[in-house]
Amino acid sequence: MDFELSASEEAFRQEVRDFLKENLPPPRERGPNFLSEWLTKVRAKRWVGFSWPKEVGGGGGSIIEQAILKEEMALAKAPPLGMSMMGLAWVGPGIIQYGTDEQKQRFIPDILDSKVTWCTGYSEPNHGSDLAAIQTKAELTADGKHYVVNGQKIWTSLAPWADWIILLTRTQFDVDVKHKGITCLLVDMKTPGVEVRPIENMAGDRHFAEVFFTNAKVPVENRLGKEGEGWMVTVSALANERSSIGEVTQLYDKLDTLRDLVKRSKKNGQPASNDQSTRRRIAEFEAKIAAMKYNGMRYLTKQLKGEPLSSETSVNKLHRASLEIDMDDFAVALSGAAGLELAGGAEAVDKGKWAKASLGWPNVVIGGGTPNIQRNIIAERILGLPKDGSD
Amino acid sequence: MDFELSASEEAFRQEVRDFLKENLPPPRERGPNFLSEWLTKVRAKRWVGFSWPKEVGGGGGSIIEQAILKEEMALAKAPPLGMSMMGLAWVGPGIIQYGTDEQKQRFIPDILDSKVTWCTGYSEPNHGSDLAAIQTKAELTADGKHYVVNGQKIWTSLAPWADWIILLTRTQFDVDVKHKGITCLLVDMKTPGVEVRPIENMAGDRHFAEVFFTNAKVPVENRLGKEGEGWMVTVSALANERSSIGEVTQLYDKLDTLRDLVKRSKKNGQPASNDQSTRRRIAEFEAKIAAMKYNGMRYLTKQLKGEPLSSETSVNKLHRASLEIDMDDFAVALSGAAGLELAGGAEAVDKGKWAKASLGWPNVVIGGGTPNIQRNIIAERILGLPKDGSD
Amino acid sequence: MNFGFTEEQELLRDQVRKFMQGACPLSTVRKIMATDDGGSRALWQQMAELGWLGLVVPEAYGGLGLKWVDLTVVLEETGRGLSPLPLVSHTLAAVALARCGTEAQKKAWLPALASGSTTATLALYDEPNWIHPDAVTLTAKNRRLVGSKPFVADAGVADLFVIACRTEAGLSLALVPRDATGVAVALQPIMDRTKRMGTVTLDVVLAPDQFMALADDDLAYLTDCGAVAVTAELVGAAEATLAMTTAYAKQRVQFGNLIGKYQGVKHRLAEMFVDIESFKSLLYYAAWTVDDAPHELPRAASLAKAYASDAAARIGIDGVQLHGAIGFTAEYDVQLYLKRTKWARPAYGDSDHHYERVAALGGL
Amino acid sequence: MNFGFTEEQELLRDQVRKFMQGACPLSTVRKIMATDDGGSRALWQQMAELGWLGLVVPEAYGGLGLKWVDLTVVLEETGRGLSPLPLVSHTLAAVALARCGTEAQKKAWLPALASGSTTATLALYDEPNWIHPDAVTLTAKNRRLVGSKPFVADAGVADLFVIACRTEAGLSLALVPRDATGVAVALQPIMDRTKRMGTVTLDVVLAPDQFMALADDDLAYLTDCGAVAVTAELVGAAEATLAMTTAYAKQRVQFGNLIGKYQGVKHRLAEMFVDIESFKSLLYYAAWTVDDAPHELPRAASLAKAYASDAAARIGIDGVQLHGAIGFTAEYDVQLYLKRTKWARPAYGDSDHHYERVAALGGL
Repeated sequence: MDFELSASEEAFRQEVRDFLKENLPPPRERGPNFLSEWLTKVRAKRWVGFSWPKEVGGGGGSIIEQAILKEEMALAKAPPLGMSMMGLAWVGPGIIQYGTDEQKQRFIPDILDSKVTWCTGYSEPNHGSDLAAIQTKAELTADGKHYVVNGQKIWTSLAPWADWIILLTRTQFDVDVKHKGITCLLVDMKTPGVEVRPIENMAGDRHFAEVFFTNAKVPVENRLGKEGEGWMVTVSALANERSSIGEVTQLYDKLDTLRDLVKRSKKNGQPASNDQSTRRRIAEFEAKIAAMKYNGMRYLTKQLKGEPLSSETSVNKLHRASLEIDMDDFAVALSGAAGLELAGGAEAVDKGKWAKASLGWPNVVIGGGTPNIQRNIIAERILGLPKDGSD
Repeated sequence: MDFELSASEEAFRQEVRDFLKENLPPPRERGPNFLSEWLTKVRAKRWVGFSWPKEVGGGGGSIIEQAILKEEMALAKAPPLGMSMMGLAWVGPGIIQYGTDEQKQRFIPDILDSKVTWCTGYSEPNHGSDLAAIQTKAELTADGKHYVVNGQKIWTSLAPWADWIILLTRTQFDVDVKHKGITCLLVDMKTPGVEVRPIENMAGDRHFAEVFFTNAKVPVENRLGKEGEGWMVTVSALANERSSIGEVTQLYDKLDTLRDLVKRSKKNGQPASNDQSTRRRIAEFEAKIAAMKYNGMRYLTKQLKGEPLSSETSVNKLHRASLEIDMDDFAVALSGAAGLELAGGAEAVDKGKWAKASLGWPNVVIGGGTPNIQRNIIAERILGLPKDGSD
Repeated sequence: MNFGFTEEQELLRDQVRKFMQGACPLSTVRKIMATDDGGSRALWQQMAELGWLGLVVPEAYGGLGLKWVDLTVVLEETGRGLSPLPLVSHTLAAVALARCGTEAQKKAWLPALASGSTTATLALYDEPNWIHPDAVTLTAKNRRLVGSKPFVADAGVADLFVIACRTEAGLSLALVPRDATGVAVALQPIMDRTKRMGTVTLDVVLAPDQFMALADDDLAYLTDCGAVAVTAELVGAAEATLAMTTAYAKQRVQFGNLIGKYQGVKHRLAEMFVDIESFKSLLYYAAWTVDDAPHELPRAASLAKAYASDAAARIGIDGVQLHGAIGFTAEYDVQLYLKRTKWARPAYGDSDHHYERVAALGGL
Repeated sequence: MNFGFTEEQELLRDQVRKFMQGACPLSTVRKIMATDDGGSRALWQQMAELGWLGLVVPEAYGGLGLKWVDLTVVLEETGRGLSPLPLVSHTLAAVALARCGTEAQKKAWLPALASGSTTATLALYDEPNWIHPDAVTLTAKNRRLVGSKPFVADAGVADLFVIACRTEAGLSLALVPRDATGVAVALQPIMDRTKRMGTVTLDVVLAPDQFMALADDDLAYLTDCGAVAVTAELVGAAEATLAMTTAYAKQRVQFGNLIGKYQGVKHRLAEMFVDIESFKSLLYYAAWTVDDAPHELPRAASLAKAYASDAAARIGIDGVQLHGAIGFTAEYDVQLYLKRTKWARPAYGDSDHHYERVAALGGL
């Protein structure tokens, strides 16, 4: 067991730090062209698609280096490495693994160059978490040149701004198990018959949308993988989530802010930092975040050794879900009536950011598979307990 | 809404108090004959089987009076009203409802006079909480005079001391639903072929036992209800649990003891009564106990109005389960290393009573139907959610 | 002994429930939420005609002279319907007048409050999370009240502010009409738009009869009444959340089964039921003590509000979570209840405050 | 960076696990529990021969000179097997000697501890639930130690007591052989008979070289080492509980289904897994800091022990509860683990102590 980095890893960390020092001015000093210049620079460093093979234009970076890169970026609160979050997280790796050479040439450079952004069309109205139950229909035209898509997706995040969507469709309905007969298509959002309707959430944001498909024609060469193999393509893509190092850094950062709030707050007429239960809550948050950190390192070590990761990542997903709900809610409760005020309120705490965040957790908690689903995954895949329901 | 008692109810409470003042000396002053004299006296008052009809020798008391009686007895920490707990709680009411005149004459007076004690043979090794799945077999002899019983019961509390057992047996195996084909027998524990093997629990007590039946012959006149009606007889008997007024009084009493312990204890070098989280835990216990009290009164009021009680009693059962586990465990944890010492330990807290009690909760928590079963009962019977499993 | 409601009370409950369903359903609530001041004169007038605005005001002053147990019945139903109307703050202002006012003050104000011709609100503490006489800091000197009162409930629609302050005579309640010169009201954006709060800025000289003495006991009593009222609305709101979530669990299919078949869902719903039943019982007892055993009120109110504050906040969050993604869309109603539970948690004392008080009352 | 074990460490783990399964299975543990002193000389001798008694003792003093990460591997497995042998207290006594002893004292005692010819134990605090220098109250004057030391771990089998006390020079550790005149040991009945505690009564004059200076830092370090060691055993014990309970859920049928099919059971088991994984990770980091980043030890040890104390106590209770009635019979093993988790909770600081320390270290 060794928590020191090797000399070359330390050198890489230093390289990232030097880069950030030189290229990341404080927010107030950033000009209108800052973001595009930033994206060009990190692309030139090959830090976009850092872990992707060099052949497709990625960085070919190691897992450890990737963790270092994520950690330093999060510590510096740097802008993202590339604008297509979904493209970099899932679509790109999916195309690299299952795409044709033409698809790779057509899609990968645009993702890396932040020219094209992607969204993911998985969930449907009647089976949110049960992806395999999708009903959106894709029919091959008689000439075999197009799929005609009809159906509806929902909870598609970033859809209002995305250029392309990776779409799960059903090409076969008479299947013995629902995971069969699913086909994955890459669809231009400007295709006639594709309509986006944003959904407002309880915090007043519109990050998610419904996407409707009405006789939308998708060229057959935009199918990713073979017909009927869409489930495998998707599962592989979703498995591409790496360690949660960056998340942990963000949570530590949030914990610092929360500690700072405690130091500034009063409770029952006394400094809140004297309040025993407040102190304990903060320490409990720290314990969970630290557990995520070292859990992540253990799982990373497993990967480095080439051992297959089972579903251990669900452990950190559960911690993250509870932290997402509890930390903001704690901040709101700590501040009593003032905690309820939103931005613009005379007594609003930290410009209402905690109040707003306390309404925003479902994006993370439900979006990534509900906690109950994570518990089932652990119980069934790790502990080997029987499946529930009549499946 | 009115929490005052009527004049006659107040008079009854006074009567109970006067009786206790006169007939319940402090523990040290109680002679060797105290208990039998006590039992004779409360029997003479008709307070044994207080709610049973007068025709069978009961007290014919009202629900409110019964609550008053239980509360006053619990407050005074009086001995029980009669020695056959099970006989008074379940067997007697069952016989009154389903028994023949002969059975009533034969069994009821002995229960009321504390001459005969009963135990209940419900659970079996392979289906603890799933009573309807029992396999203990009763076959009618060719002459129709006896049932021959073979099988095994388990978790039979008080079995080592009981004179009689109320026994669930299966008289028919080829049934479409498992609740059918069950027959209820009243069995003398001295019957040849009945063997009791006490079970030691983790606290070192032997309140429970396995009971084995090997060709035990039970006269057919000791069948309670008709053949195949045993499930109905049992369900009615178990439904005879009344409000939990006495329990609440005991819990308040325990809370007082716990508060007293807090006042005597130190934690981190300071009086534990200054410790904020300790104070909050005590207050949370009080809130749960108070909730049980007023829940009980609401449900009692429902009964008084003649409204059918659904499964609301599960609410208090869940509170009681958590209180049983948490209060003792809290006391143990409060005292640090000293909390681990049992009776006789040099530093043992309150002669080790909390330590021992902290190992005794399963008697209550599991015995009365596990918390998960109570949650299912509420979810299915009150909220109307579907049954789980493949039932 | 009778821990149930009378037939009259059940009729009252039906009446309020029908009013909420008919005149003020959630679609109407949302319209009121979208207004600037958060009010609806028309609906308020209907409530006034039904007598609910003076429910616990003595008959001698134009009220119905009913008890807090009756009020509880009304508030459970307004809470169930997530009423944005200022019934709680208005009633508390009336209770403050009835308790602290002189005969002349009561005669001057209570009939107007009972009839609804004046809408009032009560504002006690200047600190967002401190329930204590020292948390009243706004000060009047020579009857001139200068400063601001934050977190004033229903500030957008009140005509009369009953405001706790300090004067040369000690703690007092000032009666400040909204239209007095030197009174300015700024509504604050808060997460629950059915419970608008505002800041009242003051530079106003009041007449002697616009002050009432406020003993520490009175302040505690009014706070306890507030805790009881908020808890009563929470019972209705939590039951509505449970009902919506249970109904959803009975029709939503995931992985081939109704989600209501999974114990992960069933058991959480059962626990919600356990909690609601429990703080409801604690509430009923507390409501009874207001009129019939006031010496028991402090402990009873604290037990009820402490239990309800945390349990309801959990129910609010889990109600959304069990709905999955649909639950947190703005157009779905369950998230409105989540916001209400967050609003109610600190109102008149959070669980830390009330459990601490229970511990102290228990001799610790 | 490598947050995993070496091949040697995995071999060590296998060796200990096989030892526990072969030489000290639970049937043997129960036999040792039934003895008066709680010991087994034969098994202890086997452990000594395997080198485990001097695992972290420097090679210069006859130990293996390994690190706390290695010790953690051993203790996870002894915890899994619920070992009643005094490995933790013995190791802590050796660590105390290695840290606080003079060269002469180390030479005099450590080889005997490493070889097992002397069995030692460490006794720090006189208060049952206070981790602080002031909680050391036993006092020696003119080298005469009079009084008693409560809660001494493995007091039944130790030959040498390393006892914290106050002397004219300040906090000290006294080296008291069991067979010295004026030493009496009384074992106390405690709920976990695999972790016997006793009271050592003393009226004994010691030589100057039987005292070692104990700085506040040393006391904190030894307490942290204790917390790490106890947590390591808890990882094994909790994993054993989870394994037993999972296995039971896979074979027990209730209401027509394996109970492991019900989410009420599945989800609780999944949460046990989440907790164990988490305090295990915290533990590994803490164990690493002992040798490689001692300035990080206080926070790391507190995070691990705080999380483990409460999580394991819950796992102990739920392990029994999920078994239903069978789980709390004396003959079933899962209840032995419940008792161990209750024993471990206060040992070297409970969660209140450690979370408070984490808060303070975080600047609150």
